[in-house]
Amino acid sequence: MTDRTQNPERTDGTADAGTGAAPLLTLDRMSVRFRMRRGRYVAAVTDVSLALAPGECVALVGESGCGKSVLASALLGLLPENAETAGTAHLGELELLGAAEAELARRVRGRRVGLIPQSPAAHLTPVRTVRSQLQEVARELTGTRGKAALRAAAEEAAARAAFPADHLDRYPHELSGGLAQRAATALALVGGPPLLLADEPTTGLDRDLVERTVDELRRQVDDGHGLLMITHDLAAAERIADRVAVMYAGRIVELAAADAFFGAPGPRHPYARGLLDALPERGFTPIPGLPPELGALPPGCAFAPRCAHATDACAAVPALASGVACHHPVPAGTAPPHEPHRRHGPADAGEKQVPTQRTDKPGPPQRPESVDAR
Amino acid sequence: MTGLPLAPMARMAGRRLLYAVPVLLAVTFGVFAIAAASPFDPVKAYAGTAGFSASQEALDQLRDSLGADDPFVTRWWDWLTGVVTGDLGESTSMRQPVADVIGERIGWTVLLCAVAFAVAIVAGTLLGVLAARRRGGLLDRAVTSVAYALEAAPPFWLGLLAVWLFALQLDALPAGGLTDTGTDVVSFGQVAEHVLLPASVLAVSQMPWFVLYVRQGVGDALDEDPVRGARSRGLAERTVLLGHALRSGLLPVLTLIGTRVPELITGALLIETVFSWPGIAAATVEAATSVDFPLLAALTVLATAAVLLGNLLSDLLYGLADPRVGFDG
Amino acid sequence: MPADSPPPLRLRAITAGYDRRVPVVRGVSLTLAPGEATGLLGPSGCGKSTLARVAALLHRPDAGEVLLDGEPVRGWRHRAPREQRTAFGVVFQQPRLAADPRLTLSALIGEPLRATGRRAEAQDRTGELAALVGLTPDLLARRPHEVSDGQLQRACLARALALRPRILVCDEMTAMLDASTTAALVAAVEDYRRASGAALLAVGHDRTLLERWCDRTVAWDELAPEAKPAPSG
Amino acid sequence: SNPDADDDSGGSGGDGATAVIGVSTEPDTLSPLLGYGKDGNSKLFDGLLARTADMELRPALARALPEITDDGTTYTYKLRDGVTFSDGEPFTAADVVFTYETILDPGTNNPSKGDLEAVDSVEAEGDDTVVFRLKYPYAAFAERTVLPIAPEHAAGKGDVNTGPFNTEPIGTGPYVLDNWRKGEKLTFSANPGYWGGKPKVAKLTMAVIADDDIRATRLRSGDLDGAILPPNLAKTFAEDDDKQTVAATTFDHRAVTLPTDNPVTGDLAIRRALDVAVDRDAMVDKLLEGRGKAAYGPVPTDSEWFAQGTERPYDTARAEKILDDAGWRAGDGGIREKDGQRASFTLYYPSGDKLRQEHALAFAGDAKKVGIEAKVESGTWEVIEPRMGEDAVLAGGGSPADPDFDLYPMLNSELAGQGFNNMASYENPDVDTALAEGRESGDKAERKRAYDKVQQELTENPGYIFLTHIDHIYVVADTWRGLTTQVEPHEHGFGSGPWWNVESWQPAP
Amino acid sequence: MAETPQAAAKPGAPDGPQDATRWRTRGTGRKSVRTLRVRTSAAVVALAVLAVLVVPPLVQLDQQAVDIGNKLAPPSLSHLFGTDDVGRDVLLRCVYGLRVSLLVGVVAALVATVVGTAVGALAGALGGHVDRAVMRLVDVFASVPHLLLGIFIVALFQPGVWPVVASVGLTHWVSTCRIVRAEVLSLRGRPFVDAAVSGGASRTRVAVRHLVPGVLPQAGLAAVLMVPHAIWHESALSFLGLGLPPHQASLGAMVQGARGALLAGDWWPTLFPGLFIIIPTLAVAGLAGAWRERLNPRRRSELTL
Ligand SMILES: Nc1ncnc2c1ncn2[C@@H]1O[C@H](COP(=O)(O)OP(=O)(O)OP(=O)(O)O)[C@@H](O)[C@H]1O
Ligand SMILES: Nc1ncnc2c1ncn2[C@@H]1O[C@H](COP(=O)(O)OP(=O)(O)OP(=O)(O)O)[C@@H](O)[C@H]1O
Ligand SMILES: [Mg+2]
Ligand SMILES: [Mg+2]
Repeated sequence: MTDRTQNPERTDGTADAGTGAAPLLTLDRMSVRFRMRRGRYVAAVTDVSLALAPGECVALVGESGCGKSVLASALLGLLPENAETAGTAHLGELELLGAAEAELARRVRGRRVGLIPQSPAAHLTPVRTVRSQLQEVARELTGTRGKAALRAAAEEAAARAAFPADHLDRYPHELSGGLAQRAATALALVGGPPLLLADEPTTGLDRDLVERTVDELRRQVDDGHGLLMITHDLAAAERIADRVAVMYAGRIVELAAADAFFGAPGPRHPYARGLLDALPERGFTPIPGLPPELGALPPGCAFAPRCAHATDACAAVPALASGVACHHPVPAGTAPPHEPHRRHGPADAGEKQVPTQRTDKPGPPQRPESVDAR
Repeated sequence: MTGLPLAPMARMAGRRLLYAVPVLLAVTFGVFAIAAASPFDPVKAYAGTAGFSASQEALDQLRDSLGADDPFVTRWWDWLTGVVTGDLGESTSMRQPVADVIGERIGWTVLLCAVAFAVAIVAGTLLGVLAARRRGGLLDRAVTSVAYALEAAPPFWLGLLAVWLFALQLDALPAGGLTDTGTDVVSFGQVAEHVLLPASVLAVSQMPWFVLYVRQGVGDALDEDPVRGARSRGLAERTVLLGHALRSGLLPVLTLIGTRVPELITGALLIETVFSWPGIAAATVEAATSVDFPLLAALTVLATAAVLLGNLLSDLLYGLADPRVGFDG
Repeated sequence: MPADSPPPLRLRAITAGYDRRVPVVRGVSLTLAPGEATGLLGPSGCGKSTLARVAALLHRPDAGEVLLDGEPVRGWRHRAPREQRTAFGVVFQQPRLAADPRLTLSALIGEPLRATGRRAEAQDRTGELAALVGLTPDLLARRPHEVSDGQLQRACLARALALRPRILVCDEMTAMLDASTTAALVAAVEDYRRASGAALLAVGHDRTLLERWCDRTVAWDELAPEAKPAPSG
Repeated sequence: SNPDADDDSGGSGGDGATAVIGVSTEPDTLSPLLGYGKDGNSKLFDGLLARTADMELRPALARALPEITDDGTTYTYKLRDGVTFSDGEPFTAADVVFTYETILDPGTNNPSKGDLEAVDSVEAEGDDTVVFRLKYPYAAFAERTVLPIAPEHAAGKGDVNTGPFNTEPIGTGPYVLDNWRKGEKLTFSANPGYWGGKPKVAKLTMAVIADDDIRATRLRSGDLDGAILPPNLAKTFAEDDDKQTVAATTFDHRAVTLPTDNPVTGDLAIRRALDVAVDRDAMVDKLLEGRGKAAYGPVPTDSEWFAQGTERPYDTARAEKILDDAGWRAGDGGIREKDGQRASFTLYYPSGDKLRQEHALAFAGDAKKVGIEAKVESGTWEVIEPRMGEDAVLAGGGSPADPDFDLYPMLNSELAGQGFNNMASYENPDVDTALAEGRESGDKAERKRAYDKVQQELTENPGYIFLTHIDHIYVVADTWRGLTTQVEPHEHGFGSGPWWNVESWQPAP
Repeated sequence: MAETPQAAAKPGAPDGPQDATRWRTRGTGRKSVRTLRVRTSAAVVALAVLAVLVVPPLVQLDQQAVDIGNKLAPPSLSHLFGTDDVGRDVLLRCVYGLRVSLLVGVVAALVATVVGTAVGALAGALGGHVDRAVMRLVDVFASVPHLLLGIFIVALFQPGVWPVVASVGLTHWVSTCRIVRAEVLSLRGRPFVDAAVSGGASRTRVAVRHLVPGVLPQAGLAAVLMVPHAIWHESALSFLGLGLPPHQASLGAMVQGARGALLAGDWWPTLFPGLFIIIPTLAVAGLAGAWRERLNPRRRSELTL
């Protein structure tokens, strides 16, 4: 595992964004691990390199527990005390991972980097109404003063996130899951940060709301903000993202343009393909095997134990080369798994997602034979 | 828009008012009972030192005239019926009507306790937040150690120390009384100057609980997701501490407002003695040991009322502070 | 399963909410047939979770009736007999809030067994359930804040299955999960249902998923003709 | 009751000196009818008689000492003319009669009415003569008439037990009450119309400070002009140039009761051994910082009533010999035994009284040295009282006015076990006879002989081990000249201390 | 939260992803200090317990031995802590006093905490009418001024350890009770309680397994505070003349009894018993603090003893 002699390939940078502007956020071999009892470590994020340009949206997808949220937290310095980081994450000139708490608190969070946390209900202060929390953020971040102005600011932010105004005076525990999600989105949008980290911003929302939220976020991106959207909702990702980063066991295993990823030629990493195949509108079959234990990763490719294509070569960690980190990537040009997908844009905003036609009603998904990883 | 949930608050207050009646009955009855069961003898207490040399005949006469031989239930009932008709009875130990005894002194006790309590709550909360901000830091360790040490220090002892330091060494504050010993004029300035030391000592003696509970509550809240959420939004550290961590960790502190009232009264009782403060609390011990039933009952009612009010206040406040609790009590 | 057996769960004209004056759920009726999987779709904030809580005997409705195996339910929460409560396996919408932060995942999963006095089984069954939902052993010793939301949701599913419920109520169980994990958990649920014949009420927003998963998918407005439009439109 | 109601004190700053005195307790009442000032020096009131610094009786409201007739059963007082109460009303014989009759009235809750037990009737003869008739001859009766006189017109109104006169007194005395803020202080100002002349100290404040240490601190901070202090705190002012220490000799004794019914303390050998085994001088030295005297009986060694030659020197060898001779042999743990009886008893002291605690511990320490164990316990009087019959108590008392006041209730076998009288249940027929003689005889020499006999008997059969007589110590600012004290009793309220005659203080030049 | 990050707290562990990676942590590495403190606390507590259990029976010295000739002797070789105002050895009395004070403090704190937590959890968990009735009963207890009850109890019996313990324990559970109840009220509406109810947990089980653990830190804090508080309460009773008899030296009474000596400049009879109260209190507080941190699920993983 020490064979990483070659310079890590500078991943494709900002080319895809088409703007040519300097990247907003540049991650270079960023890693996060958690110190556990008895000197053990959990490697939640490993050697992630990624650049995000203004006006670009990268969707970060991956199996649950692969380290997406940890990555976002690390960028804001919100990791628990037992976390350790390595590598760098530059936000313009500022290196985020090593930045002082005061710096992050005063100048970065909310102002330059916004976060829509996962589990929004848990991240709201339970003893204060949504309105008071929105007004507070407005006061602190935008300097809005005066009762009326604050009310207006709060209501405007709520409206942007489709949070119903008549629910503003509720306490977090009186909100439904979707309402809490919208409240969290509203809170993150108040400061208008150039970079937005959205961790599952669409959970708990119905289709209409997902689209409204996604469109609102896309509007932000089109205004020149950068968006790192962590999501399981591939339809939403497809609708908004310029590029897709696929994460597996803490590493980025594929980084591709969204059209290519969702349309032709489709994903090239076996895990990414498996992920798409698991969609209910597609095969609805889970990737076999258990998710890896981040505390005891196998040497080499972490996906190998679950991979049908695995060979001896997989005993070495594959580098991310031309957008995919795999010793046996699906060659570009192989037939896409399914019909082409649409890109985002106003034109198709109203168009409803057509689920995969099912000729006959399939039984419930069968549990695949698990590949014993151990 | 919605303002305070006045209706449920009013309902709760009303309910408490109703419950206050049986509580008061129970407490006064209980106090009459234990006072009667106690070995204190009202006659000996009345006689004071004169009792040591008093003749048996004189004592018997006194016993008779004080009604000391009546069973306590009778005395309680007499007292109760008297109170209903607006007669608080006459204090044997003070040789005065109870209403006069209390009327003369209650104001000063309320003043002392109110100032001390306000100081204790505000200062305690601030110190607690500061300590919680950096748990395990120097300030935290200093504040918590002092808080624990203070909790072990009886108020009268702190009082002596304070008098020694502020009145004697620094000559900054008067050492006791309501006004300067040379004057009887009760002016605002005089009282303000004189209340400072006793109130501070009382406040300091009450502070450890507030400090440590705020520290605990805020410290725990700081580790939790809501604070993480607040931080991620870019709120200033102060806002995070006061607006989120403190708000979440406030519940036990509000509870303390109610539960510390008895301790406050106990503290006042000692502080008033030490600082020659002309309040009512100091009379409690005398009323108790001389089994001065009418006065004792009146003082108990006052203490009970203070406790019930404190509890009501804290219940109302925590219904407001934590909507999950509500106004159900 | 005999066709004439009474429906395991039947909600009749349920009106429920948090303030009697403005109920959230109005006059909703829903029946789960034996062994049937019912998907419930509805706009966000319309009252699905509330209804799910009513169905699982966790929230007392203001009006209406809940019939369990044809028998009207008389008490809710602790007033309901334990057999009635444990007939349900509930996966809550927000795993972070639904998990006691003090319990390790394995304690969390085994808790229902311990609570019902089956301490002896707890150890083995926890391992079994963890494997079923795809939780690796290293996660079992951790506490909720040390795992990802998806991992926690898996544990919550395992907990819901611990007592082998006759009726599963899954409130947006898969909202937190990636496609593959979703498929895996749905497969786990279906495995269980096949083996036990349990009925399922799956609440969700994803029509595709629910249609693929459930025997029947109903939309919220079909349940309650007079229901007002959802607050969030 | 409004605390700032009367404020005529503002002007007094200019025309006279003020004195602020720290006292440890405040009176329950200021009404003489309920016992206030019954031993004189009440400031607000005068009695028919008063005492001089030497405890001699002198006339006050009476023009002269009483005329005693009918074998000592009739006392006739002629009253002073032109005396008015502070409200301007004249003082008459009716007020005297009112005062004494009210006190003796069964409805009046005056616990010390027993002091006047001998009185049969009080009558006014005209406006200026009062005649007391006694039930029996009582040599010490005149001493009782230092009792303050209350005005009938003011004190007669309202309930005598709880009426306003208790807190708003009117008297003929050198001072009038300005304000009494309970728990804080009492302020007095000089009575301009005082028959004895307006006092120089125009304003007198008694600050109520219960705690000795706080009192000392406030005295040091200049807040007080004078205060009573325990010896160890008074010592800290010894080097202070602007403070003078005034020690009052007293009749205030500390003694250990030896209950007759207890097999150990009732044993004559134990009693006599203990009597010589205690190191009284060390106690005076160490516990009282030298401010006191060794006590061999209730009468202090420097009193004219003291029976010379009854001092018992500290002599452990003698104590051991007495015990050995009586058959108390060393046993377990150094404690003696006799016929299976361990020489061990319990000694109570009233909890909270530090000085008595120290005496008790010192006593126990001394007793242990000769093989007698005194287990020291504390308790409230309520705890102690029922046990006084079997357990020893560290008692205190003493009244200087007349030896009868102390000796009779303490030693008379008739009073054994009655309340706090004769706590040790002392029984000695010779003593009983001598006490009666002393009480009834009008002849001083005869009385002296009788009381000598009593004191002699106490050396033979000590029912109490007297330990010390305690000086009362007052520390006063040096701004006053010619401070004196009276010989003080056990109880020292307002009337004791150098301010017993504050009305005649002179400021320092 | 750390203000400044620390670079490379540890070299990459063998099983870390990169041996050569430089890891930084935002923690401040205060753990070692904390560990040291916990160990010191444990040592002090152990020492105190040892002193209390072993010294008195072993030494067989008479702590009452009065020697007024040698009163207020400053610390010396024969009396390490000096002597008090009747010449008793301060060190010896401190050790005996620790025994009594710890007994009073710990037992009273235990009583108050156990009763308070049980009643508070019961009222909070059941809610409704039970809660109201119980809480009004609690009000009755809270309303009798503590010291008053103490005076009556002590007067009713002879002054001694048990009346004092009773007078502290019987009144002070009220605050614990209310704190616990409030917290339970707030906890019992949380979704995880729903989950437990649905999992078949009985009321008791919910209370014991889910609610009480949540309030233990608060209750534990009250317990720790109760120890010194009980000690002062006892000394307040002796201030009013109702404390323990002299053969039961108690630290609180020693401190309070030596005020006069302190004013006269003799510091040792005050200082040493004062330290004997404060140091064990701080040690117990240190241990309890560590225990509370262990209860905090988020800190637990960091703390090792
Ligand atoms: N504890 C509560 N107190 C008051 N109102 C509540 C409470 N819980 C939920 N509500 C309100 O009830 C309505 C329905 O909530 P519910 O959680 O049932 O919606 P839902 O259909 O599950 O929505 P979602 O899809 O967003 O989860 C919402 O308007 C919500 O704000
Ligand atoms: N405090 C912690 N201590 C130890 N391990 C942790 C901690 N927090 C997270 N982890 C582990 O780190 C990994 C990444 O967690 P993360 O929350 O980033 O997952 P995720 O990709 O966001 O998953 P999901 O989609 O379920 O939210 C998980 O395996 C989790 O178990
Ligand atoms: Mg996540
Ligand atoms: Mg919901």
